[in-house]
Amino acid sequence: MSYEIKINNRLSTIELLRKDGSNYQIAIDNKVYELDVAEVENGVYSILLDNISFNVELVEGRNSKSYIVNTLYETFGVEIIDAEAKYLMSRRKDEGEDTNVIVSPMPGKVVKILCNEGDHVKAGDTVIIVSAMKMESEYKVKQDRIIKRILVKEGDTVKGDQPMVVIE
Amino acid sequence: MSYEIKINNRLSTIELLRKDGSNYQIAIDNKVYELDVAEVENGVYSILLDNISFNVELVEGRNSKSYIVNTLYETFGVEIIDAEAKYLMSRRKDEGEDTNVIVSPMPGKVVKILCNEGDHVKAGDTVIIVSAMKMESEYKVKQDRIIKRILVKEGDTVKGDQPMVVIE
Amino acid sequence: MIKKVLVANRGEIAVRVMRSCRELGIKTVAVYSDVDRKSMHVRYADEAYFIGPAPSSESYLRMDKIMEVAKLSGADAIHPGYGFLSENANFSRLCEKEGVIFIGPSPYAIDTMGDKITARKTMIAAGVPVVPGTTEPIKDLKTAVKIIMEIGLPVMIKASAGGGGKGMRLVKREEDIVNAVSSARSEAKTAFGDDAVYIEKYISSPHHIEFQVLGDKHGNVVHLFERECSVQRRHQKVVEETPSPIMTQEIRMKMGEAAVAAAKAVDYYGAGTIEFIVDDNLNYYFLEMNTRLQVEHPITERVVGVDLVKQQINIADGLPLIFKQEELHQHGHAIEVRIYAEDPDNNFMPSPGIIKHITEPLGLGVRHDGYAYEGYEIPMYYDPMISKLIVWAETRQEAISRLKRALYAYKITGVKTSIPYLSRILDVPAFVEGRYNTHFIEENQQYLLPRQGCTDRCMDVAAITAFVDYINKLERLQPDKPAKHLGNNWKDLGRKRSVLRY
Amino acid sequence: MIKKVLVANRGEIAVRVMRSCRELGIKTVAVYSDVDRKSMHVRYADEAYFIGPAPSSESYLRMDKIMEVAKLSGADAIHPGYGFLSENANFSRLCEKEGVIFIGPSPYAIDTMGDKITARKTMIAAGVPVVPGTTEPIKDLKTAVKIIMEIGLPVMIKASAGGGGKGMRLVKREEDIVNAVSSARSEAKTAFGDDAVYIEKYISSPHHIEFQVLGDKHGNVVHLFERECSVQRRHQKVVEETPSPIMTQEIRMKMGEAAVAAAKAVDYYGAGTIEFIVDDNLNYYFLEMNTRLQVEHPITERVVGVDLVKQQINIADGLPLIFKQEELHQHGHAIEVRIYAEDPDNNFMPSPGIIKHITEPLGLGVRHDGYAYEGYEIPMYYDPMISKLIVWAETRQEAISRLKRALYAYKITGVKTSIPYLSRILDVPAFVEGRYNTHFIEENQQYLLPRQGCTDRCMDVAAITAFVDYINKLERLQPDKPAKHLGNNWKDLGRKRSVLRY
Repeated sequence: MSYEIKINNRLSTIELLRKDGSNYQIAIDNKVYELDVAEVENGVYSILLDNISFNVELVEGRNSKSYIVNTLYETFGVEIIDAEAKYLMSRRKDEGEDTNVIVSPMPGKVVKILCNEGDHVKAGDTVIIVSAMKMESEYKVKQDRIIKRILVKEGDTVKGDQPMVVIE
Repeated sequence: MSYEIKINNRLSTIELLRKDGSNYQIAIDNKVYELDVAEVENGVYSILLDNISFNVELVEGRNSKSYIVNTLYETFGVEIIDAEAKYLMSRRKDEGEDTNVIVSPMPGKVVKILCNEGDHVKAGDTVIIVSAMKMESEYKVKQDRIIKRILVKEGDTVKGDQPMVVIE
Repeated sequence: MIKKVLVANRGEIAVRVMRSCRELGIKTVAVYSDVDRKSMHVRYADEAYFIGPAPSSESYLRMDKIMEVAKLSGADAIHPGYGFLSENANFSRLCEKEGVIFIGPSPYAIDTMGDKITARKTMIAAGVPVVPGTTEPIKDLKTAVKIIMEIGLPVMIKASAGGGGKGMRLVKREEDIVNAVSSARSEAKTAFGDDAVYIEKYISSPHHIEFQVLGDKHGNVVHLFERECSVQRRHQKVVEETPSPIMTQEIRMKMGEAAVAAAKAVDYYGAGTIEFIVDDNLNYYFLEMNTRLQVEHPITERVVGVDLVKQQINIADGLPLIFKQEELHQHGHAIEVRIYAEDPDNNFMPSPGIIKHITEPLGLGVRHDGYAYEGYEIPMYYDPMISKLIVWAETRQEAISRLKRALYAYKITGVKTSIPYLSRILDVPAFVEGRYNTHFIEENQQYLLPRQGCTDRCMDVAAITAFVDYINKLERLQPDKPAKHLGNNWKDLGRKRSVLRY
Repeated sequence: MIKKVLVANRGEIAVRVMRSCRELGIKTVAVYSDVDRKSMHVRYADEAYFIGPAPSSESYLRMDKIMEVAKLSGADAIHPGYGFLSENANFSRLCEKEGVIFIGPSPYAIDTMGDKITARKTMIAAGVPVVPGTTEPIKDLKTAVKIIMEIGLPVMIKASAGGGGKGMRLVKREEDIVNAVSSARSEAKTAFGDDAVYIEKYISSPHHIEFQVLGDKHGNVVHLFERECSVQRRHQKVVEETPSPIMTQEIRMKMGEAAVAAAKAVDYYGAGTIEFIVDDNLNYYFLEMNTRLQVEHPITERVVGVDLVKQQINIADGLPLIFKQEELHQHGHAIEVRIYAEDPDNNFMPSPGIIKHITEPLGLGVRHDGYAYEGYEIPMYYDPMISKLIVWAETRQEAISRLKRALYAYKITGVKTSIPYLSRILDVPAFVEGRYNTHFIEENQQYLLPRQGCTDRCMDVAAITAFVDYINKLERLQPDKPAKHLGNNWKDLGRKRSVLRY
């Protein structure tokens, strides 16, 4: 059976045609590849394609279907889209985009919160300041918004991808 | 509850008295230790005992209760003996030691078998030759024996700890 | 003789210091904060003591706690590394008072060099060139013009009361002097209510070149030649090399002598660095002195063949220097790059997190000073440097090739790193040719953009690898079913996964 | 110009060769056997080709297959590494015939030096000293005595037809000559029916010292000084260092000249090594020539500052040598140890298996040339060397300290290694003082026994660590139960474990 696969913004179909030990025949968008794919270390793959040696490293992303993939020079986000993922994506769209969340992109510490719940803030206003590794990052709103909920407090340690402020 | 633990040939009793995060209070043979035990890498432990920093590496042995333990200079076999292990040990004794097996201590290839099933061999006779990493090892019998069964054939690849010849 | 050293630091430098201690047969004591229990310096040391919460103000900067550990552990000396307490005169004084050897300079040297104005005056008195300029505010046009002619063009005129670029004028041509002074003064008047100005020599294409010095407690000082540190991003050094590609033997000797004179002016002992600003004509001016070991000290170690930490310890122990100036030589070429946990393609945002996998580059001419390992979480509280990669080769060109080879083989997953960015720097023509100054990074932005190194085929390989990992993961979870039936049993997978967090 | 190199080897040397190729911008082609699909050289190369089953006779020694890959991949040169085909004149000839550059010497040089008798004759003709001795059997007492007096004592008398020590006599004193010759002859007569004997100079405390040479295709040959390789176990080198602790500058120059003369005698080009046997009085005799790169080449690279593989490639490319003898110098001291997967406490039994965890030693002055990684299975078919650890320091004493420090930090689990044994060697007084010869290991057995480094307390720590791992493992399997109830649910554990092989 074939899957959809998203590589950064490129959407392709992918299908396993044959597997024999570490040899795979795989089709992507009708191109057929014969490869020797070997996991050499945990998350580290050695791939031979037409005798060319590729080294690819994987880190699992948010879930078992999403990966961060390092090639020699670049890093890609790869997402495998099966029936379940498609269902979730369609549901997410139904919810619309009327709420919005300011999320910390990395682990850090909340230095300052410059708003209160219910505040009307203007485009460009800084809402929250987070510090990580000696650097402070200011998070601003891009349009006039209302602060719906504040999920953290000053001094809190936040994880990567943790929602901090919900705006409306 | 307390366990018995075997370190090489030393048999001790060991008991977890208290655990608080990475801090452990553990008694061995009535000596009580307070230690900070942290697994830093897979199978690699950092231990602080009275502020002395120890580095200990573990590899799981034959089963989940047996370990090969590396300290700075030495390697120990450690075996945790619970009720199940005690039962197995007592059963093994009942079977007696009237059969004997020549086992390959490391992975290799059977180069030559110098006996047939049923042969009477003399003390010091070489029974089988195994090669690994450019080196050939001869396995001899220590007393006059009878070859009961030969479990491998010439050219076979053997694993570590694989029985090769049963003698009587 | 020093028998036990407390290293009041963390990260790669703590491990690096401990390595030299071990070679000298000296015991080491680590201190660690809450988040550093699993850090390499705790594992490497002979002893380790907890000193407080993660923020450095509550741990690595707490002189009292560190001194307490020194007493408790019986350490007879403290090495401060770089950063934290390394340039803190009060800490040096505290050590003196408590009878613990501070492996670093005297409080007097730290104080004098730590204050920019005092340092400048001391250097002028010692005959060390400083950037020419006025030390008092100028209040009239005539004096201003006279001083500018003395200093020589180009100059920068700055408002005394100033800031934010107001009342600031760069003057390059003689005919612009009067106009520039007048407009700077009137702008200063308007902005700050004060028309007094300073005048300073303007170095249009500045090079940052520093000299390593070593001084003992018997008045001997030697220099260990220069390090070229002009590749900087926001005043942070990115690449360092020695010898400097613009240096001549004659200027090297002169600058070396100036560096020794600078150190002697403050009775310096220990390892220190004299930073110079150098123009394209190799005029050099004292900028400041770093009264500690530098991050980039390994390139000097490699080219001169001296273990600087061992020298620091021997000096602190009161031993005289074991070499004379004329016995020191440079052999070949060394380059260092700093590997940070940061995202060079996203404004160099720090990228703390867990190192999932690391492959360290090895082989001929490669030194790797790091402290991270697989499974280690780079904490968000400290400098995000993961390691330093130092290469050596007979020639500069070969050293660049070697560094590229090493960066090619250096793989870290789990956090983003500066490795791709550093690789790009090594391909910039100005760097390859050795023609660069501190404007290098801003002037070469177009070369430093992310590369499109991955073709469609390479992207396909990336996608296939993830896909293969995914289907094999499914297969392992469903041992009874052949691979081709996979992908239908999500509920099963979900159920099993909750058990499988092992 | 060479653009693509096929490396006809595996393990650390394949990776080491590829590193230099990468620095030169040369593409690399790996070949691999069945068991080497995941080996580092396959991962490191630009291209990789499968050449057959695990036994080297069916893969790495198959000239036809390797040549086929060279053609298929468009490689214009082949580097043989060491071992395998590196000293095979037929392979060198095949390359010549097929128009592929062999990165190594001519078939003539390999042939001449490969045959001991021809090599000895060639060296005598070239004026290179060889171990003095007779080349024809001696049949009477008078001639024997005359020859012994010419060679000088001590000598070894051996039965022509001999073997197994029969008819063999060591003569140290003049008054024993007649008796020894007579009894050797009569013993030989009894044992073999032939009383003819050979006489050879006896070197009572032999040192194995070798000289690195480089020759180009234009007749230029230089030497890159010596390597001391006397620490041997069963004729396998264990520790190598340069400079040799017993060498003088005068003898070094003479031996270097002899090494160059030896190479020139066979029109040598490429990298090669002249092995000498040297006695305590620094008399030296040609032993043999290795017509390839040596395992221990990195210590020369470090001390002389030359990348030998790059030189090999440039020489193969027809380029003249880029340095003259007088431009080459030794700086500091380098030592190499070989890390094997073997059990030094159990008769050095090979210990193939899976590397569970590896911590590589790093930092100042340390080079680590390996190819293993976590999860890699060291195959049983090839040499069990895991890596080479090379250190450099200004002095020999510091180099020993540094090597001890590096070995301290070098951790490998999953297979047994020679690391503890190597650490012990570094503590042997004769080694520390640099007074050793090829009898070193047998003479110092008492120093090389396993250490009782672990006290009762340390054993307790080992036991506790295993115990903690065990109880935490139990806890993870029983998430709903607190730790203190552990240990009662063996059936549950068993059931879950079968699922948990993930």
